[in-house]
Amino acid sequence: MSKSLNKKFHLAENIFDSPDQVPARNGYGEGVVEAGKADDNVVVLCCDLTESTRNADFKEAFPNRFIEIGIAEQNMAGIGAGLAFAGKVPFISSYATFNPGRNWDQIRVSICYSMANVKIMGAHAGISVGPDGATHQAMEDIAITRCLPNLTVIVPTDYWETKKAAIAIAKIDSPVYMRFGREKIPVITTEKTPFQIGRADTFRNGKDVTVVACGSLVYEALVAAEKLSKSGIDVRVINCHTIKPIDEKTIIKAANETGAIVTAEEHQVHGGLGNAVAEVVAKNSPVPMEYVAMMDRFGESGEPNELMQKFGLDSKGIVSAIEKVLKRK
Amino acid sequence: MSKSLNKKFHLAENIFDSPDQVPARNGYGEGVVEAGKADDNVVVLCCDLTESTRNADFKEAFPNRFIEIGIAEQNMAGIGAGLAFAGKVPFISSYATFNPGRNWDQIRVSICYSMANVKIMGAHAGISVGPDGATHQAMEDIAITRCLPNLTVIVPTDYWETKKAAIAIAKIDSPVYMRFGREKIPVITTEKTPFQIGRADTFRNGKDVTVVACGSLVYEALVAAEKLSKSGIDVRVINCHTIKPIDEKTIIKAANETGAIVTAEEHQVHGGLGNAVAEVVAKNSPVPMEYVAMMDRFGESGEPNELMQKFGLDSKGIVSAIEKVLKRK
Amino acid sequence: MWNSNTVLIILKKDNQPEGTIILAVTDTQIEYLEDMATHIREDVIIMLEKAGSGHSAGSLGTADIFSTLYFHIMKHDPKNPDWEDRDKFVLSNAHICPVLYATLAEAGYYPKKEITTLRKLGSRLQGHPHRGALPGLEASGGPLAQGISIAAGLAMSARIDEKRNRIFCMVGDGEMNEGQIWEALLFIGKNRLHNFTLIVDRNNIQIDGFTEDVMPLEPLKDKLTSFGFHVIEVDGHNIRTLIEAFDETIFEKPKVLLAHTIPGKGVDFMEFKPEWHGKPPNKEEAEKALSELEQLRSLGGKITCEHE
Amino acid sequence: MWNSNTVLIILKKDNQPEGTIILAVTDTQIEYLEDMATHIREDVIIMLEKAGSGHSAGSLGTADIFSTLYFHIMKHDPKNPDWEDRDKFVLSNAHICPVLYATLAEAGYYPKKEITTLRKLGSRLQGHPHRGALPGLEASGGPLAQGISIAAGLAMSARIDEKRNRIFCMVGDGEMNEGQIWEALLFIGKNRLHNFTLIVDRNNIQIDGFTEDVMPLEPLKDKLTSFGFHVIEVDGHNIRTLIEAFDETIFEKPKVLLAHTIPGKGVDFMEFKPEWHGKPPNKEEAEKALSELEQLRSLGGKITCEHE
Ligand SMILES: Cc1ncc(C[n+]2csc(CCOP(=O)(O)OP(=O)(O)O)c2C)c(N)n1
Ligand SMILES: Cc1ncc(C[n+]2csc(CCOP(=O)(O)OP(=O)(O)O)c2C)c(N)n1
Ligand SMILES: [Mg+2]
Ligand SMILES: [Mg+2]
Repeated sequence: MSKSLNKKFHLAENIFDSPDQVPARNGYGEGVVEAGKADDNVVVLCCDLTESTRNADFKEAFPNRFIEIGIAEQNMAGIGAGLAFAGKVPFISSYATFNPGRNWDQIRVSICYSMANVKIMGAHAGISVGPDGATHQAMEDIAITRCLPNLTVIVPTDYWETKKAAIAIAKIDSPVYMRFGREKIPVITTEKTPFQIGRADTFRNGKDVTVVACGSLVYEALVAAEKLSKSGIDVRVINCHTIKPIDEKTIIKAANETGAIVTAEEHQVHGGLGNAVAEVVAKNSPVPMEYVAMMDRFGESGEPNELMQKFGLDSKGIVSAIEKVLKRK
Repeated sequence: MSKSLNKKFHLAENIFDSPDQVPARNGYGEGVVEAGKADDNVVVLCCDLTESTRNADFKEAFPNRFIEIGIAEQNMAGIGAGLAFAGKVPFISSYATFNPGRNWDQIRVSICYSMANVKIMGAHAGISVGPDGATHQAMEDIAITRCLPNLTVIVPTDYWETKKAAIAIAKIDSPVYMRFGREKIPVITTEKTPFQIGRADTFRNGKDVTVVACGSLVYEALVAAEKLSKSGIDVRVINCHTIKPIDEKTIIKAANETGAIVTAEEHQVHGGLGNAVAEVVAKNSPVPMEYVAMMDRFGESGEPNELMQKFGLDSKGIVSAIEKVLKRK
Repeated sequence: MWNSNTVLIILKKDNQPEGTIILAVTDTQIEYLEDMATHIREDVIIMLEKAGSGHSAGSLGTADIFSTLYFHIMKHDPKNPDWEDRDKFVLSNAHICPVLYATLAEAGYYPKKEITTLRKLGSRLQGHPHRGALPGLEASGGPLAQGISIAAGLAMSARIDEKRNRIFCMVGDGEMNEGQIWEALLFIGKNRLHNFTLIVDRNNIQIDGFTEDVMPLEPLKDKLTSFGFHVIEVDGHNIRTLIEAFDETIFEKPKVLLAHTIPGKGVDFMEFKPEWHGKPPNKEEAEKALSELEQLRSLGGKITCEHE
Repeated sequence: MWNSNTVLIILKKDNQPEGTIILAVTDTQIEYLEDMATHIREDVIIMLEKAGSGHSAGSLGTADIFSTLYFHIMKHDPKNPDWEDRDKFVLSNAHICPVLYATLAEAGYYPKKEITTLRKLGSRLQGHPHRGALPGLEASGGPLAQGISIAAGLAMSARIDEKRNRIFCMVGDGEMNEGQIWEALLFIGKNRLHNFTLIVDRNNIQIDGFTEDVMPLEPLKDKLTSFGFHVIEVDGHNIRTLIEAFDETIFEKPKVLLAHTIPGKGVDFMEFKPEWHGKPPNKEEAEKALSELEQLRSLGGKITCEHE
């Protein structure tokens, strides 16, 4: 294991050899059951996608607290709000393209404006959903939730973090959006890795350049950093799992100390993590930036890894962004 | 009239004395009639808001090309797409909170992904809609449209520009989102002012700092610039009516030449013009920035001017942002 | 006169009970409620004139329903608005909130003098209801059709917790153009939420004109029936039949009052006119309206309202 | 046998014509269409097995309808897919696009060998239809209920331009949970778009199970009637009655074929099973399915398909 990895995060030992591969959605599925055990008020709503959103275990464990909505995402958001007003802690769940995409206005008014304690779960997020094609690849969900007042936006990085996040968000009394992917991805954190909403975690120390990443791209960033360390480039990697409220302090510090930033996300370049970081940086400590993201186009069918590669959403894409930004430093 | 105003834009003579006050939506209403005269394929769809979205004249002029949808924004977007596929040029129209807020998923797939030649008109945009309160104040519409591939996003600055934009967008064969406000605002351009989709217009020359503004905030920026010129601060003002595709060249030039940028918009700080400009600047020519925008909270009831003032969306707010950014230069 | 224990049981063909109607209301009560409705209308006129914008027609047209609900049907406590076992009302056609605000003021949820702050900077009476801003508001609203889903969530929560409170929700007829309404109806029908009562403000207008011109809803009763509701057609201005309809207990189904109302009811020059959907009266018009309402009250009203 | 000019006129009580049924189809034609449906099913199995993901049940269940539409009912020209006066078909339940792709291939819109590229990088056969990617696709799809509005727009455009082409649209029954469906039905009903024919794939399943468990739709015929449609209940696997239903001309209303289908139809081990909604067959299952289908074809099929 690389010496630059920040010890306090107890990352997986096998991270650069053969990390375990588990879908982040499994973490959600297990986490929401834990949350349900801890709090009787936790209820789950789902729009005819119980299995693939990983709500089947919750349904099995708490049949009376599982509500089948059918294919009606707008109604789900409103019912969620009503349940929250009556003291429940509803997790409303569908694919990220439809939830928050099909019910955005309901999330805005019934949930965010009203401070309804609803947890919005966007499954199958990102292009890695693969063969289903562009319509099912949520690449704008961060943009359309980040702009909503009162809403916390979380993009956990792997199985463990998704599980911990599901448990943590059940404990706060405010609306949350969380997105996670369908495919197996490397498990880079461990049971011991601390997780705190709103804090960006510096997984890897470095002084030449910073990569601020979220979701599955954190792993790719670590791999990119490892590669570049061989050429003597010292890359800091920040896991920015909470997109909103964003951890300004950690980002400003990184800008000041490393003087260049690359962002990496499985999302459109406009409106996502890259914009969130550019907003903070330009306002506090302007440094050159590069973005690893979807460059304002729709996705397409293909295998997840083929697509991540095609659109440069991998360690290779991050390496070239780093090289580019270093030239501008 | 100030000497710094860029002559080639033929701005109104009375701009700093007593500019005419006309709602931007009137420009849309007149423009869409012109577009309808020029092209038989132009049709207008409306969701039970014919008068307030200023579609009454079109309905009167072309009763067979006006389609009443009732209160069903999702259906409107889809019908618009179908009409476009059959060769029509549909303008779909409602309040900006609902269109694109209530039909975002339909706009994404039926329109943008399919390259349907639909013009999405968001009326009553911004906090200046006033007494109706937060639910009716569209402050996130730029964020949720800017992230969509294939979509052009336009925020005209006044009556004349809205009129010209309505005519211009009817002539291009791709989806467009355009937002405009309800209230009377100063008419700062004239019939002669050139308008070109995708080009940011430098209305005022200046070398110390640049304000990139859109919509009604362009006027406020000009007023702010005029005020500051008395203290010897030379402010460039850019009317960035096309938020997407953004005029990178003009913005980079301003960053290079003035070394500091303030953005100003009637929109949330997250995801709007400020983010669009920060994205370009950080990637090309990092300079200190400040944002005049809604600071991640919902609006409230009040008179338009009271609200603009309360939330700092006026020349005073712009002046203090300029002073702040200059200190960081 | 029926006393409060008189119950009419409706039998199905197989002699099993299908529902009950409680016939408990006295003439004096009816008069009180009628008078209260006039008070609410007066408040609405005053608020709207002062605000200078807002929705007249629907607010006036539904005042009798609001009076009936808040002063006879609903279990609630204005001094303890968060009482756990209260009945809950959600206004899905939230643009007519002036009538809700007026009702809450008359019921004592907040000082009546605040009604003149409607739509003004800093007011708790936002242009459209903001949950949390004012006691008694169960939901925010504005974008049509959101309230019915929220109400369904409240009803579902009561079902899960085996509570006995009732959930009431009003929707506008124009509002029924929205798909979300039908999603919610399917859900409520599926779950047979008989703690749920929907009220349709069937006033036949929406902004662009008459509903049957803008987006026809007829045969509306058939539509609602086919979505699993027990439909009661009712005169939205007849308080006695409103009470009977609200009190009728249906064991197997959610219930909807298809309430036929006159938009602008009580103010002659506003009645039946779509153009008053979203317009406030000016000073002169308000005075005219108030004098009409006073006449109405002095004719029928032997009771002075204690909240005045 | 009826010849192609035989017309049955349906009269209303007042003896005014309400609609017509053209009875024009020969046994040979029916057999051809049945055989074509089997070809389509075979293609579907091949595509899905190769793709390794995708939706089996609905694709197989609607093959007879697709055969009837594309090889008998619709006026269209695979060699000139943009022909202005063509009839248009929109698949709103777009996840069953394998059946549409198979049909377009059989009809000659694109080379049949491409069917094995389904869902693969660079393919024109995207996981959900992408308008413009492949000739013959009138709309993109994926998010349920969007297609019906698009189809309504196509029908409205034809109405404005006084064209005589017909617009067909298929929706799934689970898809009818979506509010957008009901918005579109209201619109189509209002405008009496009798150039519009809706087909409901009433296969009683959606992803989480049987529709009447997940989100009940019954009485569905009443719902559709109350939204202004002429409803024809039809066996979705009986090509003769399908043709009669499509050919029945209704003068005053849009029309809906409430098509009762068997999900997975044609492949014994898939029939009626919700779990096949979104699963492809593996190699072994595909072989089994293909041999079942071959048997089916050799039993009924005297015709060899020229497109093979
Ligand atoms: C989603 C949405 N679309 C449009 C509007 C604008 N709007 C407010 S009220 C209204 C008409 C509502 O008609 P109805 O429900 O019959 O109310 P009434 O006019 O009878 O009071 C419209 C279109 C809105 N508030 N929400
Ligand atoms: C808006 C939306 N929500 C959810 C989905 C996911 N989804 C795809 S198909 C399907 C079930 C559709 O049921 P039905 O229309 O009956 O199709 P069938 O299973 O019979 O093929 C669901 C929930 C979707 N595609 N779009
Ligand atoms: Mg009405
Ligand atoms: Mg089905």
